[in-house]
Amino acid sequence: MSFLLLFIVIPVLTTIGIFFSKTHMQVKWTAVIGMGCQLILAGTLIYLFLAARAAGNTAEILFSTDMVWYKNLNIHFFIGVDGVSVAMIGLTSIVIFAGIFASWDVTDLPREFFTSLILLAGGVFGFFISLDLFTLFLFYEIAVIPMYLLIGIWGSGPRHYSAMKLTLMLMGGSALIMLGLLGLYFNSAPGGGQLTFNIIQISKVTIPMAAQRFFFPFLFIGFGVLGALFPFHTWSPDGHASAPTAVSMLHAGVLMKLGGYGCYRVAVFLLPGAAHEMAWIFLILTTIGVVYGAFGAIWQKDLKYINAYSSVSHCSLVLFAVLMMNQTAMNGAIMQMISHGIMTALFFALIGMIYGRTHTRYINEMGGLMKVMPFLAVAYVIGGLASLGLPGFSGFVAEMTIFVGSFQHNDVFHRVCTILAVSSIVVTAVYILRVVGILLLGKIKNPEFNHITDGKWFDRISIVVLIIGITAIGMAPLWLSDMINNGLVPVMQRILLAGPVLH
Amino acid sequence: MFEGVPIHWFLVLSTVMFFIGIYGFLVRKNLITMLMSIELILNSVCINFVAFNKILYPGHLEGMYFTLFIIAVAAAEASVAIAIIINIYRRIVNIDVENMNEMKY
Amino acid sequence: MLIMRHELLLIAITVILLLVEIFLPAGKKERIITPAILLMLAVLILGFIPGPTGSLFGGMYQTTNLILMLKNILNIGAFIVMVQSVDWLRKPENNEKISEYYILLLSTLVGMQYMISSGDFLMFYLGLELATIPLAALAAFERFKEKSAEAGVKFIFSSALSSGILLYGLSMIYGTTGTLYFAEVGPAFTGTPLQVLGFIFFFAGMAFKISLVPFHLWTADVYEGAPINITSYLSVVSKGAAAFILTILLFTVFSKIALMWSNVLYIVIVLTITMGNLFAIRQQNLKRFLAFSSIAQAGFILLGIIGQSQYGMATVIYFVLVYIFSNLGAFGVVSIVSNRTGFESIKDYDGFYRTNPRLAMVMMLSLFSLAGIPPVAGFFGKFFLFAAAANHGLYILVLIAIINTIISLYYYLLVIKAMFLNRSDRPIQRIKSDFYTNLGLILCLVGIFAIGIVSAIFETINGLSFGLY
Amino acid sequence: MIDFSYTIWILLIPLIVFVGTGLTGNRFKPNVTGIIGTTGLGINFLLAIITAYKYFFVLDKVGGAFQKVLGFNMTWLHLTDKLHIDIGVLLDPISVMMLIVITTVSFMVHIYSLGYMKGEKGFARFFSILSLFSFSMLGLVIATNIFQMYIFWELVGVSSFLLIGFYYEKDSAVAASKKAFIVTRFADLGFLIGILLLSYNTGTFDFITLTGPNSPAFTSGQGIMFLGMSTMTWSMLFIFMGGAGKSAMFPLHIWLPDAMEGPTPVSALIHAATMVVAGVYLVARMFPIFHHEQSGLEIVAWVGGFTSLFAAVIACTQYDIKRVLAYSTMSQIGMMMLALGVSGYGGEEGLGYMASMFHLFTHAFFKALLFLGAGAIIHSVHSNYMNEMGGLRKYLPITHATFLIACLAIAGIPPFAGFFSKDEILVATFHHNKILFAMAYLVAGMTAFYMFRLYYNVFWGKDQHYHHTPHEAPATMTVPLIVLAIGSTFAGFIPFSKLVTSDGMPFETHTEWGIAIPAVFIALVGIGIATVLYMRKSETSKKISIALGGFYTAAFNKFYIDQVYLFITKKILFNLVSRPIAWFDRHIVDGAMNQIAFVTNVASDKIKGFQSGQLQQYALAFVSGVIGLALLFIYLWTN
Repeated sequence: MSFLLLFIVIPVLTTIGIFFSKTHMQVKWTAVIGMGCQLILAGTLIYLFLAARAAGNTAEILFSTDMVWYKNLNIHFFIGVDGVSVAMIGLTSIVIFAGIFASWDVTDLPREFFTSLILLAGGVFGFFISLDLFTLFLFYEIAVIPMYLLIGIWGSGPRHYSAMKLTLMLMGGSALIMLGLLGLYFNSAPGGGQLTFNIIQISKVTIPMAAQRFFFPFLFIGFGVLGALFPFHTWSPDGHASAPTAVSMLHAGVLMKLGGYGCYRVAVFLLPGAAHEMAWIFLILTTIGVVYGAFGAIWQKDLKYINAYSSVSHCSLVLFAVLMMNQTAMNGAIMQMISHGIMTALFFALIGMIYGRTHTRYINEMGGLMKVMPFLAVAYVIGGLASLGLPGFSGFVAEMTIFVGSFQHNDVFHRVCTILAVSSIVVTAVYILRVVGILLLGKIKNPEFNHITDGKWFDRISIVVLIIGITAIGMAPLWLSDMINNGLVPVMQRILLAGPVLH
Repeated sequence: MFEGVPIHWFLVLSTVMFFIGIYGFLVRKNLITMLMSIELILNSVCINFVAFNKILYPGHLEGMYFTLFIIAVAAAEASVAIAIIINIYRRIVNIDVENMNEMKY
Repeated sequence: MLIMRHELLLIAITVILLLVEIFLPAGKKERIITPAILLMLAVLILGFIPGPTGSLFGGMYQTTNLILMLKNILNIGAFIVMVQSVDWLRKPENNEKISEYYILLLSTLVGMQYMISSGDFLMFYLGLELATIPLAALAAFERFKEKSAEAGVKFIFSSALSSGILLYGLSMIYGTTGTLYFAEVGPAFTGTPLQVLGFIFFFAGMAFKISLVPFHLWTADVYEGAPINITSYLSVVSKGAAAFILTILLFTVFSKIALMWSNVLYIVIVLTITMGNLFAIRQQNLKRFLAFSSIAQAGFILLGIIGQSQYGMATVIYFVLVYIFSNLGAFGVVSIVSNRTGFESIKDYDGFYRTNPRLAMVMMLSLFSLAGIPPVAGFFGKFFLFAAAANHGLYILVLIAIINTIISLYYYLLVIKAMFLNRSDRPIQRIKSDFYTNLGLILCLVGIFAIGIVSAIFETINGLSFGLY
Repeated sequence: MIDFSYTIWILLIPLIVFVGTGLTGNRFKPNVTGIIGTTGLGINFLLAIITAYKYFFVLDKVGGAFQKVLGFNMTWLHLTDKLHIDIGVLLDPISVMMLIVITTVSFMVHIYSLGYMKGEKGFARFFSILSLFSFSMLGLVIATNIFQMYIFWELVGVSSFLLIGFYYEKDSAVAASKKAFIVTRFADLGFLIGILLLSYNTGTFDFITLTGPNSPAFTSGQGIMFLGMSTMTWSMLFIFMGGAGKSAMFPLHIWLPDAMEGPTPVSALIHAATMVVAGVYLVARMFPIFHHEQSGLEIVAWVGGFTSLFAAVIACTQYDIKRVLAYSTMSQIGMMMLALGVSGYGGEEGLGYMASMFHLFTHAFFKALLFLGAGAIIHSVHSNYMNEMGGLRKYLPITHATFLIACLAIAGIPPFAGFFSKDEILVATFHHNKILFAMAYLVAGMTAFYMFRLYYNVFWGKDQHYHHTPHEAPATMTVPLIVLAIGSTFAGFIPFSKLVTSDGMPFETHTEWGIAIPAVFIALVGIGIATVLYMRKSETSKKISIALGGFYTAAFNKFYIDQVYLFITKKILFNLVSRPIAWFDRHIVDGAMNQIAFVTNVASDKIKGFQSGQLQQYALAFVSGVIGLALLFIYLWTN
């Protein structure tokens, strides 16, 4: 029985605690304590993992537990971590912890709010630790569905519409995934023998090409919907715009990563042959997504839309890198997920706080906020610089890894895609600086903004946690990237076995 | 007394009755007549059973028993149906099936 | 004697209730409720005691462990329905008819049990009719409501027609095979055109009970018109019984023409799921809404049958079990709300959560279970059904079904939207729920959660069920 | 062998200062931050001097040539099995020279700012960003590999952005900072692509390997031709694009004049002495490869030459003294690029290389001096426009003296520093290409002209009516002026060719009087014209400008390059690309998704008649269903 189970148990306990707590304060603090435990737990996990690796434990999966759940379908409750999932867990715990503080001033049905929030987080944790496709999918849907209530009840703007759209599109994606999973399951033993949902086992067999060709699109698009794969990304702008702060944070910060992680862990890893064949189609789509999202962001007026489009651009970059299918690019993809996760969470947190003070999200109605809320403004600038890939912040590390990695392909197609993707960094700079210039700098347009206050203590906690995350990775990326690499090695071996050897 | 009558005569008869019943059920507007058409259908079934039993499988009596049960059940069915029809008649003073369309779509 | 214990016990309590009814003074009829429910509970528990299996009356009646389990499942459903109906029965206009209600209900239950443990078509037919005719009476139970009477008429007439057609099919099968015993029909059923015709007619009759498109049209109207608890009973127990016997018959008697009937099912499934969903989208009345959703669910049930494997049958039974709890949960909430306030439209549920959080929660979980959202049991049921069909290689069918689950999710979310998201200036006021209501809902909740998480249930079912290969 | 590992502190000190002051923010009195920053830089200055001494005079040469020394190195990030990003300190003649330049000027500017920025709000912010800049700039010059260079390159860009936008409530300043960042970012895109190409072909980022005698760059990437140039040439050109962006080469120069919105010390430090020469430094750094790809080097030369002429022309027409200086900076950097472009490799051949570095060195001093002087002037009259000035020599004696020295130096009058370096450039150019040589001559003359136009306009002529009498700047500002003045007087006598050469081999230079004397003569002519026109306000200059007509107005409006850029960005990128995309996304892509839902609803409404409520129609459907199925399957089954 491995302690990874705690990652699921603690959220459950927290929700129960919230259910029994009386006042708003109790609710919040229960949530804080619970998620604080998660954060500490994640820290311990990273430490133990690195320690185990340092001690020479070369097992592909560490801390694994395997319990049979449904015998006759051979469904197991199989959890365990490798470098990649450890990294993702770290990301999740940071973002959710910050998210609790960012939603400190929820007054309408706080109990329900935090319950759903933590359910969502629990689903995400479960997703990242589970190595059995069935449980993976189960947690995936658990993570997605609370979104509906979170956006629908506590959202703003056309929240009903957005919530419904988001839920249906994501569930549509998960429908495709379900079919793909069934396909994997029934092809998991081509030589006869016990069928299995176990990711590691499936990765060791070679699924017949016909099946791979048939199921790869289902899986990739299915996860891609959540990973903002063009043209299935349109839930993202509306959804983020309508969602309350913490929900945008978690959604863009963590939930969208489920898509990228799924594409990597399920679609590409388990169907490498088809991945090699069909990568070009999706490479085109993702390249479009990268540039398109960035350009789309330039024209937006609403802060959240800007950030949503930039998320589309960044997450497409993740899928782009996954499709490049070499170690470096994959590594970049994972790091990009983490860096974008923290970064965009920071953005949405700040946007929420700014909105809470100015009651508008339209940049044209604001200006000169640097004067009245220096802390938030500086944080916003930092976030902006991180997101346009400034060295010293996590974004740079991730993007450079991706670009160098994808440029290792020596054929024209991959390189042109890479160069197009690289060109997005300029566009990113344009829209980031545009926002910073209009929103924070210059004179204060609206006289009543002279009275608004800077971040409260809880705002500051959530901001600082995130900024520490960004800079820590940006300054000293080596341990992270080595940890991820270490997790990628066996994966890449199998992927490369299936296809043309890339250098 | 039916010696020499070929099986298909009975089948033709029963089939004709069956479809008459269906037709009646589909076109007659009065609930009672619709009930009668149901009886026609059931009787066609009975004829089938009896004929098969008597001519093809004289050894057993399954068809016969089945027929008896069908008659009995049909009676029960009819009684319940008529009870309900009476109830309907209490509510809306006619028993025209076309008025039974309060619930639709 | 013991072989038939389920039926005998039910008949026994029916008789007891009849006798008690005679001696109960007018106006004191409510006293019968508790004993009735206790007796039913006793039957339910006794049913789980393992006992002898075998066949009676020269094979006309047979029972196996599988069938015993199916009977228990039906008992569970019926018990929950009985519990849930208390609140409705206590209304003054129904006060005088409480025992009639229970007696009719139990007799239909007896009918279903005979139907599923029948060993030949005669017994099957008798059980079918015994299960149908009292239901018609129950559908028309609220004598003072025009809708109820209309529902009664529609039900009795369509069921009469369908059983007529079914019988016609049976007569052909008899004519071609010369026997009515399942055990003997099976080998003789080689699929001559006449047999195919007979099978189609027979299948239509069953499809009517399970309400598959295009034999489903009575469903919505009857469900809407009948008293809610009868609706729930129709939608879970009688549908479940029909599904069970259909599965068994397809797997045994008609196993020789499996290829053919799986093609029939293919068409019917696609039609059923799609039509059910498309109609459900635009419903405002919750009963009617649930009626159409239950049609779609019936389509899903067939996915397991089309799998043709032992695992497929297991998923069918499992899903019906899940479906009993989920649907009864939803209907339970709808019925109590309608009994206390008379509201049945989705619009009336605006802001329901703010006034009745518990009921809204139950409703939401039940709907999630119906939509197949984890972690509630519906997810497992759906997933296993799809797996069963995929196992047979029918990925396209599965894809259609899965896409339909998204549509269904949409309209389930519409209800949840009304309850949780919408605000209303005059929402349904706080509802005080009494012991029996709570009991019913809690049972459903427990079921919804436990059946999914506890894998043993599915393992047992799978152990008992059998397949074509 | 000497241990240079302490040199990492040259990076760490400013970083620590930046983080510390940045976090504390305004907790302390502003002065404290200022002092901390200045001391930090002072220490750095000493470290640089020590390092230079050790490197040039203690460390023994190998085969008479200065070696590249790896002072410190650590792996920062693994990319592929071959490629990894290191952070470290690479010491070789040019990096050491740059250390001297940067620390000196930066130190001076720090001191100067203590006086100049006194009382500004955001004083602390100013100093912490200043140390951030010093950190990045130093990191850039001592980079051991091209990726480290890129990292600090970006950091330099952002600190410049922050400093230009220092007065963030002034919209013009915000716009200027945005422009600077985006333009340079665009150039950096080229740089990055260049790095990708280079690293892919050579399999390394490391400078020592890349620029070594048998660098993989000479062999690999020669095969595939594109537009008649090899991959390696293209990568060099892309890298040069990055350099051109930072060094404001035409046509990526547009951000530099606007960058003058920043505080004057910033202009002096970043936009005159250090950051803008990063491009030159980059090319010098990669010089062996550039030299190997001659066609690339030609382009460098021509771009440099053209830019210097172009900028000089514009500089003659401007009135804002800081802008004049900005354009003169562009023109001087153009000269440096030109020198690099015409240079050969190794020993005597590398004269241009040496000249360019030499000019970079001297230019740093006198241009910083000019800017600081201009700062002092602006400080005292609160205006940027020379036509609002005049006769200031009485009020600002020290500023006047130092400014004059600087003007003479930049005009290339012996014995001031500019003379020597510029002379070497001319010589190198003369031996390479006569047209470029002519351009350079012309530029030399014009430089002298516009500098003295500025000088006379500011310090001579009659007084304007100032609202308060101008007063000399405080000591904190004048001391740096003097120091730099000394620098720009004597820096020319450093035997540069003994120290900084293309391949580290020292060689003798001898002034070619045949070229030097005409150059000085031209400079004097320029000064003469300026004296005639501007010594006392006369209408002649106006007349001339009118006579020049269209050309003058074009030059005055900077040849409308800004307008072109504005058109491309605003009209094309924003309106023709971004806006349609935004629309497309909302209406087409998103519309499609909504359409699905709509269609479903319509379908459900269309089929509602099926459920008519008529019992007999239900029965009809039932029966027809039965019969349909029956017929279908009897048909299917029986054949």
